[in-house]
Amino acid sequence: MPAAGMPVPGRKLSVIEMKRIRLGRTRHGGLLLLALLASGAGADCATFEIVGDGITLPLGGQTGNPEAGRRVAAERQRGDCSICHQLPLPNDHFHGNVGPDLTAISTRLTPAQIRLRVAANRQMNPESVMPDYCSSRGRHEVAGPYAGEPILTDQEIEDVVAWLSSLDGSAP
Amino acid sequence: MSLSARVRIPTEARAGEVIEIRTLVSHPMETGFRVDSFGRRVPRKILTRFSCHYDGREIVSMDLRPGIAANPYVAFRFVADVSGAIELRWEGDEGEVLIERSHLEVIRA
Amino acid sequence: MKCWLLLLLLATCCAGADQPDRRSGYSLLGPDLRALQDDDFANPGMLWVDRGERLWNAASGPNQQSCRDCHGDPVNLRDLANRLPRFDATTNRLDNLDMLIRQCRTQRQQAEALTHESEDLLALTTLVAHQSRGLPLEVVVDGPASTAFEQGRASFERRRGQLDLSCADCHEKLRGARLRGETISAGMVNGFPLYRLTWEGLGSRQRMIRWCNEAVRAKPMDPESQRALALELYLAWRSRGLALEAPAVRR
Amino acid sequence: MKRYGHSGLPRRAVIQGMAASFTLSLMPRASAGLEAALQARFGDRRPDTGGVELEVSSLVENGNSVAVTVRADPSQPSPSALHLFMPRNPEPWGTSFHIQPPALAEFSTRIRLSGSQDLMALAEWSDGRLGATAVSVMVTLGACADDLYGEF
Repeated sequence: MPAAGMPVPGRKLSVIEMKRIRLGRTRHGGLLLLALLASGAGADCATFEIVGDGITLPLGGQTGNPEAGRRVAAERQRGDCSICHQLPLPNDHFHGNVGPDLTAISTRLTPAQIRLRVAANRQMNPESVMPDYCSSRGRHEVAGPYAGEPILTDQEIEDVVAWLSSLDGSAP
Repeated sequence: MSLSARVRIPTEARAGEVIEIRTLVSHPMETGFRVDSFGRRVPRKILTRFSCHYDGREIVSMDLRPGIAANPYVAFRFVADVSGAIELRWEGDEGEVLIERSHLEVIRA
Repeated sequence: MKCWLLLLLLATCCAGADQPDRRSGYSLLGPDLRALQDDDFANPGMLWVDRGERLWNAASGPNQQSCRDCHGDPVNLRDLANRLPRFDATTNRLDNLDMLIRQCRTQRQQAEALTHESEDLLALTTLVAHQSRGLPLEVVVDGPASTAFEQGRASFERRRGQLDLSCADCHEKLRGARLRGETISAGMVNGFPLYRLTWEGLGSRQRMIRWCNEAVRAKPMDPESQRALALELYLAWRSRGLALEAPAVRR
Repeated sequence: MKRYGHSGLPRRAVIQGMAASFTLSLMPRASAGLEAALQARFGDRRPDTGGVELEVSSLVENGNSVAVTVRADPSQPSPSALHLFMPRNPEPWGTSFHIQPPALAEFSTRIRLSGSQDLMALAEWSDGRLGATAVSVMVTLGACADDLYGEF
């Protein structure tokens, strides 16, 4: 069940409608979105376009570095992905099982699909517990240091996408 | 929380009976390894020594280190051989001392 | 090792399976921590009960009054903590145990106020809550309390913080799943005030709410605001029927 | 007269130390920190296997408080001290428990573990002899976590 009365970005939009929406970093760029969703203002990562169920182009034109992505995924104050997902991060003994096992994610999803799920998962599935890592929109009561900031930067998301796209189940 | 102890000491025993003493004392046992939210190291503050005197003899002493959990729990056993005073003593690295006294009456058959 | 984990998981799944929605956090503990909670000597929360008893008998304020002077034995307050928070129609606001004790302290004893989450206040709340151990949680949520109750429910379901998660996201949708090695609880509050190993100390329901808010990177709630108390009321209602365990032990 | 439980500690998996021909060098995950801690307390003396038991849960839920019992083999003469080491903790020396008759060579306490590791208990006799045992412990949540968000 979704939380009642909770404004979630993209909640009322079908995937087809979402395809046409561009999320913008600037308030101007985000006007359409703001008008449609009546969500609060906030910083965002780079403009991106959802095509099908993926984001084809790298965020902000950044090139992802898989090794850096592995670090971002492991770091507790950044991605902290293993809190919810099984991942080839052998230094962490216990991995969560809240989200799907990602140890061979590249055999199931393309980089574009992975990018959408990391950057803006709730655009696809508003009820998911996995938050949008590239957006600070529609957030409530964010603690001071994090206010207006997306969870990860464009570069960090591209790094994580690059790393996840390399996982085919062969890593320890 | 201020230093205070819970102790469980029998007050009577038969001669030769094995007696257990259980103790729990309120103390943070701050390790000196932790870092606060400003990135500053929290200074070490621990209890360093626990001891038990029975009828004037120190029968047990224990070096407490940062690896002992907060609010230290210690239990041990001894053979009741004579009636006498029992004194439990905790000493901290800031010079604080906590003493709990009791008396054990040994009944000879 | 894998076998042990599996056994632990099985044990936690089977415990209280008759009531999957309202299961005390006790059911998620392993044998060592269950034994620690059950052991009235070694349970570290009992240190606060001891301290509470000393404070209960201590005279303070201009009239040198103690809690005992008015209430007698602490056990006379049995059947109180399990019914809190409650709506006070005369003041038109919710009170929880902390606030009742604080009010007693400043208004009746006219003594120095006890600060929120201070060791002295925790000692007294733990002592009083301990008297109700074994009694079912039972809060009134209808009548004049209904507005606050609905406010609490909305607060429980509202996503918040940078991580954009609601209480319900974790403690309803995901209860039983694992965050790293930790099984997500059903969010029951029948153990409070409780000794949490992560804190190496005692905490109230409001401390737990604050901790969860920090974890999702949300602003803290003022623990005495009606909003925070409304959430506490809703949490207590979710936990209705569960036996009070204070001081419980949790990870 | 009131009698109390043997140790008050719960029933739990008791793992005895490793079998014969125990040496430090064979200890898995023996660390430089442990070597230094042992050197500081015992100099060049090295333990034989056995003579001491270590009782601890093999799977620990939270490293902030872990019940342990250390006891000497009751069939041998009583040692003068029992020691406990946590090799992977920031400070490997956990505690030393000194015994005079009529105290028994046995104590229970609760310790911190910063992560999964092999705990080591030693008995020390007044003639200088040492006996040791090691027990492997898996820790779900380690002690000493600095970052709040890692503490779920």
